Amino acid sequence: MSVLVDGDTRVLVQGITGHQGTVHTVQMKAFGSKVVAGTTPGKGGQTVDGVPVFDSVEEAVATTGANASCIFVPAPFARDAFLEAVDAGIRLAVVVTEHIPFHDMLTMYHYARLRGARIIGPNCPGIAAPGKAKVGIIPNVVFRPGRVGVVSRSGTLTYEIVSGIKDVGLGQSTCIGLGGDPVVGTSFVDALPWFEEDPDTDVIVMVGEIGGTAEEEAAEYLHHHLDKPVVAYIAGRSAPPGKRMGHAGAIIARGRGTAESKVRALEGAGVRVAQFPYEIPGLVAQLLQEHGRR
Amino acid sequence: MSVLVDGDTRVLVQGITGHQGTVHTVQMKAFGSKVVAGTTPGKGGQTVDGVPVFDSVEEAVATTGANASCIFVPAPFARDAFLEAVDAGIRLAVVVTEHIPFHDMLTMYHYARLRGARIIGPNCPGIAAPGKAKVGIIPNVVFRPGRVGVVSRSGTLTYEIVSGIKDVGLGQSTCIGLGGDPVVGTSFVDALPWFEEDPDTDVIVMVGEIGGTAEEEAAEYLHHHLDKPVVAYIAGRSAPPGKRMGHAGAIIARGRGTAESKVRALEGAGVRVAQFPYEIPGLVAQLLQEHGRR
Amino acid sequence: MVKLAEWRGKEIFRKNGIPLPRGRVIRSPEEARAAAESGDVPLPCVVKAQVLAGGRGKGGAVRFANSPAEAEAAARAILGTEFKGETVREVLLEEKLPIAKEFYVSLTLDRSARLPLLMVSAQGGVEIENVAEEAILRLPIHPFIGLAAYERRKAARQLGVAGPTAKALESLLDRLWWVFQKEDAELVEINPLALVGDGLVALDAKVIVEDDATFRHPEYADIRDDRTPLEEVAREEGIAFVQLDGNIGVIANGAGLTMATLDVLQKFGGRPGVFLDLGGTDDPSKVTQAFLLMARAKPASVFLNIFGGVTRCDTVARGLVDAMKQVPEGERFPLVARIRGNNETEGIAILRSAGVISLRELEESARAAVASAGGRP
Amino acid sequence: MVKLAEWRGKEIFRKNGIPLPRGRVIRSPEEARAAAESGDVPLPCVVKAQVLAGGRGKGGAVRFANSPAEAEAAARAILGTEFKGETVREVLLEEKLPIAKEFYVSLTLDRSARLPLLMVSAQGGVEIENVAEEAILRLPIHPFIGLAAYERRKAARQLGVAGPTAKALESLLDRLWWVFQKEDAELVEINPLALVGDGLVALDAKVIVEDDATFRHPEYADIRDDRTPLEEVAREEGIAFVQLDGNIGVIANGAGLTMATLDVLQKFGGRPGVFLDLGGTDDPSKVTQAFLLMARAKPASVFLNIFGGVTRCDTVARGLVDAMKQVPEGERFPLVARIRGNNETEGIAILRSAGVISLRELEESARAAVASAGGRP
Repeated sequence: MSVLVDGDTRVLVQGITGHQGTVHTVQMKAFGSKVVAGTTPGKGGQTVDGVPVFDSVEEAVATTGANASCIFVPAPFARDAFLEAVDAGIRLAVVVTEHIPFHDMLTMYHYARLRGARIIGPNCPGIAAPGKAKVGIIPNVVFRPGRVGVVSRSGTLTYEIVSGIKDVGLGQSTCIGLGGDPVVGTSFVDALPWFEEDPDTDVIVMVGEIGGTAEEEAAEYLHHHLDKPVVAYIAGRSAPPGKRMGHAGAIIARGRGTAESKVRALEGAGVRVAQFPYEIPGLVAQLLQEHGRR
Repeated sequence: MSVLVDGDTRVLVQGITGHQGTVHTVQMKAFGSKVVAGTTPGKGGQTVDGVPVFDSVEEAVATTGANASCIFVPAPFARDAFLEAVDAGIRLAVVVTEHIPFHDMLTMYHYARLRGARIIGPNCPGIAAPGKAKVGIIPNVVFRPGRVGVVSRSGTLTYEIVSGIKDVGLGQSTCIGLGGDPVVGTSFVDALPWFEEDPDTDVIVMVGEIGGTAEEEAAEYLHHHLDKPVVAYIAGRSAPPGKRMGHAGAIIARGRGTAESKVRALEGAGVRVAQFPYEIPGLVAQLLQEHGRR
Repeated sequence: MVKLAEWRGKEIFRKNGIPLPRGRVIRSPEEARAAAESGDVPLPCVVKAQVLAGGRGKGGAVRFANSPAEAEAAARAILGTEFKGETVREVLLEEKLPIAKEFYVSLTLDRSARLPLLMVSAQGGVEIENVAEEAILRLPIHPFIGLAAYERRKAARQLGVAGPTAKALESLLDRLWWVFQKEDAELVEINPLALVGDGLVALDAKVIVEDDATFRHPEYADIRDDRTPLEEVAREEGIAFVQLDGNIGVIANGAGLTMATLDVLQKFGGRPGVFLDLGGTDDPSKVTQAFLLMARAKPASVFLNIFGGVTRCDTVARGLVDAMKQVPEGERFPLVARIRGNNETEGIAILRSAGVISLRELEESARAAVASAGGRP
Repeated sequence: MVKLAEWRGKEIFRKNGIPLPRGRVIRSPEEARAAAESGDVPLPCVVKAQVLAGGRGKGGAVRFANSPAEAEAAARAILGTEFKGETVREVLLEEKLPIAKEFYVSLTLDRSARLPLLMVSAQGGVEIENVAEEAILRLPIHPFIGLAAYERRKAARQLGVAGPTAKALESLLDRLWWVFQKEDAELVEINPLALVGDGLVALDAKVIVEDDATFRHPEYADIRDDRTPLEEVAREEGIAFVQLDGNIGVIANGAGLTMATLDVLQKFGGRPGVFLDLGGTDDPSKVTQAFLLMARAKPASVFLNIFGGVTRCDTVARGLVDAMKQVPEGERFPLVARIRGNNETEGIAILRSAGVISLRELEESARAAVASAGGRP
């Protein structure tokens, strides 16, 4: 077991002939993923590292049975690429593309809901379950199979933390990078239950950031629903207050969204909160011991 | 048990102060329905036959716990009335209003799906379960509690047929009039499973019309899924071929949509098809006997 | 359902940036000559009768002209003639283009899926019913999304066009989708869509807009050229009026009941001549109006079949008896009236005492209606 | 995030039919006089500095004028001055209206619900943060539906307006929703929205459009008045550049890692002065560019913290060593470089041999960076 992906995941890479698409196709295959198809309109018939390229997702799915998509298509075309994937029957899309306008993401998110599809991202590193499959761009080198679940809003900070977990001799069950854009397809409250239900996960590491209220909502959820031990870290305790949305943004949050608010909420829900990322592996080990898992 | 409505149904009448809204509020109450609220923007505070009128559905639901809406609002405003109901938490809407543009209905239908709501109609007579509740406009006089389920695309023809069932000493479990507009919220294939699952229904009467392919789709469904006996009637065997959608409409149907096509499909699915409406009660009685229900 | 004439459809296309041949609609032969002389319509040109019926090409309603004089002559030959029952009041003059290929595109509604449907075929210029299934691409369009770029690319692959032609198609489909939505259309069809050079041109335009959406489109309210005067009166009253080829008039409320009534009448050998469907209503004033309207169609007999929901049958019966008195002596006809619902016994009694045949069952009522029509050849 | 000046926001409002005071943007005192003299801007009028910062009223950046001479004087008094760090380059002259009441309306994004959010309050003219929760109506708007009529009616009830004012509000909100979508806005805010007679007028306009959507809005590409030259260069390279008040330069890739780096630095007493976030990339050429950009900010020391995903660490290290050589002798600074990922051992070796402090752990690296900054006051 793992979360969202497993050995049956058949990966489609949308935008496979671009630089990122090609590089990460190779990396996903090296990780052990079944990358079965790629698409780039107009480049059907080519191959990338042995993976057949199609003009449309419909053909790719019909020919190869792809059931998850990793989207590298540039921002102006990402919305269309996602719609194409969903209409072709894809129910899991990892959107790596950054700089997608949030108005486009609103359409994508609500269309995904309508069609019963799941978006991870955008602007995210994706999902990896060591020994099973990777859909996304998290470096292969940070992983080792194990029983720590990781869910994060960050990119490289996730690599850092996952790598730290490996360095102390532990491993990961599944790691999901949700992305930190204003509108994300999957937030902590969506993803935490998957880890709760995953029999291969003993402890959950949750990596948040200042801004938004996703961590506060996660704390609310954890308070009521979660039994597994959780270690959290919130990046940006020292950062100057963000002003991204101006006054109207501030009023939505009304005092939420700061590091203090998030830490307080998580601690109130019984979560062990690390002050610095390098404290996480130690806390994970400690919780595993407390819960008799090690 | 009954289908969609029961003794817990708390009816909201949207457009209650209009002629139709008022008349049918009285009728629904006489049938035994709990009509708990009405809305007409700007007329909050009035009452209609003792039913309190509110300015908004949100207030009506909050105050009265209404959980089903009967919409009489004129066509230009019907889409908005429906959206208001769904956003206020209503999950069953009977849209009596006729002449709603199908482009508006497309929005309503897909928004209903997105929000998990159910539309009966538009341009429909609604639902009635004798002894329990009525949401709609089917005349009270045609009903008597019993075990015949009726589902129909017609209005007055349904009254005629339901009345005929009563005349031979039988009664109805639930009767649903789906409406015959180009885009309906609920079609035969949606409604038939409800009757199949309803323990109070022994036999199903299905009343179709020429045009569209809803009956053919129903036959397909019945062929594979239904165990209860079904009597069908298709109105319009003698009518001149409809040309509503011109060439493009004809090609969608490609020979389907005629009375012959529908009758053939239904008979192929093991359905007993009446040639004329007055044959229905006899066929129903006969099937009940064959199935040992009477 | 409001079917727009080709030139009206093309006006909408033009406003929305769908490429068309240069042309003008004219209403007199002199105008045709002037349009050709001034170069408004380049020569050679096509001269097309503006009627709603199909088959204009074979029927002589499309002609060609190489000079202003020929244009005038062609217009004169067509204007004022009857084509399949319609009088030609307008003629469209358009430049004749060098056509490399003819395609088909349309947007309509897929009722079962409750989705708009884009249909595209490389076999244009023939009626789409005659095109093989597998030669037509059907793309359901989600109304919350519209026509996505990937769908437009797929349409281009279907037509086998690439490069600037594919771009032209994608832009055209986008505009066509806009027209379909904005105009509350039931159908927008371009057949043929012509490949001219590497561009695309809509040679024909079929636009059918929804009657029910006229509250958003007052501009369509007066486009009713294809109705008889009686049909027009009926429409204004909100009554469906359909002329058939028999002699019995049928009045009923609701489409299903009307059709069932016709079915039963035919079973007993009756030939319906006109039917009026009041819709779901049993409003007595509307029943009365329908009766008087029916009288103007001079039926051999009338079969009225009303199921009352709201109104009591005696009220409807009294209105009907009053209406009968308004029909002039010499124009009266036998009436079989079946009125069911609340207080039906009283209703039947009132009608019978006024000399109307009033029975309870549909079967016996239909028999009586057929018999009374036969009684007056 | 592109914050538009009031006058630009109002230009968008005007194009979309949102009612505004009559007014003109001017760039010289003489223009101000001319606008008042010609009646383009009726008197008395308001003279407002076009700066992005709030609090203009209290800060003397809004003045009043009763004559063309006063308008000129007011413009002269404001133009060219500094307001909270911004130079006033434009002034907006507007008629002064008889205001009966001030309301608040805005559209923004509710991140948690993933829905646009309409906020409406009868308490306008003050900052919305200072309005009590219960005095604000929040309406989530579904993007597939838009602002429904019932929601607009609810907004009117919230403001306590009826009749023509309610109609005016409903129409205004419809247009505001259109602007929000069409302009790819993060925020459209009217505060105050003034009741004048029974109509409504937008006295202010705050429009913030999305950086990410500039591919649809080339018109916003050159509205960058509020950036320092270094910030502008960084933006063109796609690098987030933020100036703080300390002396240590921080370069990292990814927002989370950058923030974590700052957190750790501060723990050990370091004061970050500038930070550059490369985004998720570890592209060596971008790392090098960032390093050279950082050099121009003249930091006391630089802490570079890169987690490599795609590129090997030795490649990044070599690029960095080359870049160091491009910094002029007198402007060099201590560098602590932490590069992790593939081939990190080789990377560390390359850096160390070039005299760079290169450690594996974040904690010890941060300590070293703080120490090296302290070595140069």
